[in-house]
Amino acid sequence: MSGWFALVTDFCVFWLFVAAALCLYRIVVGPKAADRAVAFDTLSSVAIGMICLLCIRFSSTLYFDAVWILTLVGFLGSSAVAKYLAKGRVF
Amino acid sequence: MLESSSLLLPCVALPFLAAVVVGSGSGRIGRASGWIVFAAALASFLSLVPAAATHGIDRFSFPWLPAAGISFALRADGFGLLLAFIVSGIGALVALYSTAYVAEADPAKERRYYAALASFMGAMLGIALADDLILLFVFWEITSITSFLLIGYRYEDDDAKAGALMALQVTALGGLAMSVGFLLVAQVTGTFSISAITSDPALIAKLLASPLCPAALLLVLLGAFTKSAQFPFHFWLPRAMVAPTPVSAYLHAATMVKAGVFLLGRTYPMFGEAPLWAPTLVVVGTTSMLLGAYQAFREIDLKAILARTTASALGMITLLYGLGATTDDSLQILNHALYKGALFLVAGIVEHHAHTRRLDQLGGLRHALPIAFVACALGSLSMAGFPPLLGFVAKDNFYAALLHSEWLAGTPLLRTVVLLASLASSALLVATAGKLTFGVFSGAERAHAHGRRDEAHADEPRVPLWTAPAILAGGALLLGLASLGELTSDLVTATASAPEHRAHATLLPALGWPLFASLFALVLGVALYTRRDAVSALQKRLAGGPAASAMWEGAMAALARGGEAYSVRWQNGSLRWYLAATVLTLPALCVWAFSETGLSWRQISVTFADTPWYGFLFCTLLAVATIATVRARTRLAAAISTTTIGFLVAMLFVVYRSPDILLTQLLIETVSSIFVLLVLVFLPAFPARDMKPGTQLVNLGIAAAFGVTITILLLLTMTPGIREPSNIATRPGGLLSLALEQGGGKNAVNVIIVDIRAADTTGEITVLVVVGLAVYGLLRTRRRARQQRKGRGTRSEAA
Amino acid sequence: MTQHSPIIRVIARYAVPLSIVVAIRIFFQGHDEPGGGFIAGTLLAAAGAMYMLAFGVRRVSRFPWWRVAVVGLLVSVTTGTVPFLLGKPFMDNVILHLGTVHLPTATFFDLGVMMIVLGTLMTIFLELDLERR
Amino acid sequence: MLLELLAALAMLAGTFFMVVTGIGLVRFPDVYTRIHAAGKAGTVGVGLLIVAPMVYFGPTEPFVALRGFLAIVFQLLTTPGATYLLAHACYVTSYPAHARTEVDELQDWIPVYPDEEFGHE
Repeated sequence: MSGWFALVTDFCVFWLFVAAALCLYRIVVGPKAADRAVAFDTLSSVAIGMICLLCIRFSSTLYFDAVWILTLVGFLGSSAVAKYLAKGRVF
Repeated sequence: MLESSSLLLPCVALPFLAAVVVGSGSGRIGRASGWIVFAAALASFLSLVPAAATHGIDRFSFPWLPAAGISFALRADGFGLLLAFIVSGIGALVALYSTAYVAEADPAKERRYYAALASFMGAMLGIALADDLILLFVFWEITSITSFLLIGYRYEDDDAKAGALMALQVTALGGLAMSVGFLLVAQVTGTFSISAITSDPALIAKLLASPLCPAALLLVLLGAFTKSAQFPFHFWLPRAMVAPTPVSAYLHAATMVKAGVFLLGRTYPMFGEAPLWAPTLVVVGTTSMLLGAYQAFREIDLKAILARTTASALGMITLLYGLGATTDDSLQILNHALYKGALFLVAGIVEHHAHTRRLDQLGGLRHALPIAFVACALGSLSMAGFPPLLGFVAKDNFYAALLHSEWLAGTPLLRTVVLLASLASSALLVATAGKLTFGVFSGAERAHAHGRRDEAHADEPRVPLWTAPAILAGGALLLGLASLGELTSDLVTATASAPEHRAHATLLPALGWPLFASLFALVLGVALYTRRDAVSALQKRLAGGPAASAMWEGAMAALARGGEAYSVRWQNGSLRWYLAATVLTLPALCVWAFSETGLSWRQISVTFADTPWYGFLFCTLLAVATIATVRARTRLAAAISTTTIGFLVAMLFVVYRSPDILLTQLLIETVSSIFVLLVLVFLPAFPARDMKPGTQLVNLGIAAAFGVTITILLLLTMTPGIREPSNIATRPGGLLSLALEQGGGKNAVNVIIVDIRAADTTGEITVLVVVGLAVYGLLRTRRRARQQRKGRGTRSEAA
Repeated sequence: MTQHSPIIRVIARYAVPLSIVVAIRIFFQGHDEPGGGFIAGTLLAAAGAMYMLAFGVRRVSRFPWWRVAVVGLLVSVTTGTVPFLLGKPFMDNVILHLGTVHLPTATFFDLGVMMIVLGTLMTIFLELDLERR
Repeated sequence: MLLELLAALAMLAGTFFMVVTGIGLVRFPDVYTRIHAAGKAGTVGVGLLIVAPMVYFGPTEPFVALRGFLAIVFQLLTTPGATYLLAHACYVTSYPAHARTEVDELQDWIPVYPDEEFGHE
């Protein structure tokens, strides 16, 4: 874990925060629910990225399972909202 | 374990066994249930004989709750045997009487009657022989319950229900108070066993000296007074007369009401010398004696008269206990049991025969019911206290005790009042006895109610009906005559509760003031009887004042109204109110806890050295997301931003290195967002216009209070000094190593959940299952109800 | 009921079995790495939700899910009381060495937890959905 | 050393895409364009960011590579699906496209639901 690599990781983590903040802006403002759903989906992708970087930063693979679950979760969340918007019911 | 192979246990257990047999029996037992109970009562009666024969005290004890020092102890001393004999003897007679009296179309109802009667008998035997305070209390409560069942036997009509309920409320209240009294006594003396306390003067001294003594005494007395229908609680007894007559005879004359007085006898050795004992008992006894006699004379209904006279006679016995006359208290109890039982059963025959109990509609039945007439005459004479009956001897002893008691001598004013009250009530009793006997049996045979003359003669009272009263009345006469010799005195001394010297119960008492007093009472009574119309006219004019039972019902109604008002005010169904209440309790509790334990937020000292910078960033994002949720205009927006909060919190778990919870949080967040979407249709739309500024401020306040409290709590847990050593997991005996050795797993979190603290998890998962079943059950029943309504709706439209 | 869009049905056909495999993987790695009954149960419930999202509720709603929860409770409680009956302290853990694998009995307790979580969540999903109809 | 270089490259590229998506989300006028931007992050951004730990932990913990690969495949499987569903939902509930859109090829293909009841909540 050489010095410059840690620096790069931190730099990337910071910029992921910026991306997350932008997504959050869309969630807060988003005129319609659909926008918020999209932002929510991107937020889950940003979260996956964040976890990967933090795995590297803490050099432990314990959190790697969360990546898998976040994918499933992100998909479920947005498709449920999409179906609700389209058909008014979820199942 | 069983100390002696005495017959005490079977004696108490037999009636309960009979109750079970009769209660659970199928149709074919039907008519025989009465005879089974009779046999059980007789068996108990006979099983007591060996215990009485052995002069030594017969004991039986079995460790029931060794941890609490409570044992199932029975002890047959003289006094206990007396009540036990009365209970089983009169029980047998009443069972016999009931076989003819209680003829029900539906055998199941009859079986329930006999089951309740048998279990009552068992409980009364338990009270008589119990040697353990808690055991006595248990049997006491059983009698209250079975009396409720028996009074409310004809539950179709409302008076029975009301009367039964009132009896239960009053006696249960007394029972409760008494149990607390017993606990206090046991607290001071350290033992529950009655014989141990009464036989050890040191314990008694300790009890009397302790500050708890007055409280314990009053509580126990409360139990006794409610059970024996003494002055403040006398109103339930007349109301309980709606019960079938054998029940009235058995419960409310011979046994149950005696339990209260019996308790006085049992607790006299303990509380006898207590300063409060004498005055309370004398005052209560005298008032209930006089009040009972006065109201008895005014009554018209046969059983009401008898109920009032019972209260009066019990008042007399309570007065005697107040004066400490425990050498011949058994004489009074025995005498009252005999004559009152006989009179009640006669009243039953009269009612059975003439279908009415009102004196003004009765008369001239001496030809129709000759034997009943004889029994009633003997009983009334014994009540009035005419020689040669036992009543005369009892009255004479009563006046002797009254005049010779040192305690009364100390207060001349009270002594005269008590004397006058006794004379008045004795006279009234004599007059009532006269009214009772002559009113019913002598005089012209008036047209009975409903004019069914022919049918009245048809049902000559069957044999079991008149045998019971005859035996009882005969007993009163025989014991009276026996007192010429020494038999009665021996019997009385043997069964008295604490005989100092040999009681002398003789039909020919020494000439002296007691004799003159009782003779004077007789003369006054006869005079009163001859002028009874004038007296009752006077009584009518004096009538007034609220009936005690009305006051009691008023109190109960007020209690119910109060409860309802409370629940309407606090459970008013507004979700906001419930939420606010729950949320506000935490800050309130914390404030109280902080003030108690001296903790305060100033002790928080948390360094931010070891928190990585991205922790802060996540927190800022979290704050923004929370504000988004609050400001959301539509339900879906709020739902999505809540899920976002969940995600950001999950990210914090990564920063603070806890993978297990991270996975759980993510999954739970998704599942709950799906739940929200499922029910979004039902949630009320967000209020189009904003809430009034006032409510917004209130909400803000509540939320702020909650938030601040949680922050302080968290920061306190973070300060090093307060929480446990930081290496709780990693130190040698810590959780990590523990998980590895015993749990066989490196992931301590999971091992803890599943193995080390598996008992807690079992609790939690049970809650989870219950939640699942609740949702399943509730929604399904609601849907079925709605479908039925819809089904009915469409049909009605179609129709 | 084919009005579910084909796209989601295709995705679900691959995603649901994959999720189930991962859930089982997480269940068994529970003792050493992060995982365990609770997480596996919720993951299975999520997979179930995805299935219902894609293929509708008809086939799933016939299965009595609340019984799964009750059986799960039975499994957990029996795992707890069996050592108790054998005289060992309540909920004691016995490590069975089946060949190379060492299987602590607590795993059955974990299995119970998983079944309970799965059963409860699915019951709530189905009931809430039926409620809307 | 090489691994760290590769991982760093992957991280930087992944983050670049994420930030681009973020900006896209904020600045694009209507939902359809935003969905287009979101598509990028969900697939390429995440893919690259997952590659980083796979590469970094590659030799020491092979299992990470397998799970990483599985995650990428699943991500590529699901994210386009999710974004499609959202777009479809918006279109059928006639979510207004931005004024400047000229061509609407789907007009005659996908029926637009008439009722407005649970549309743009």
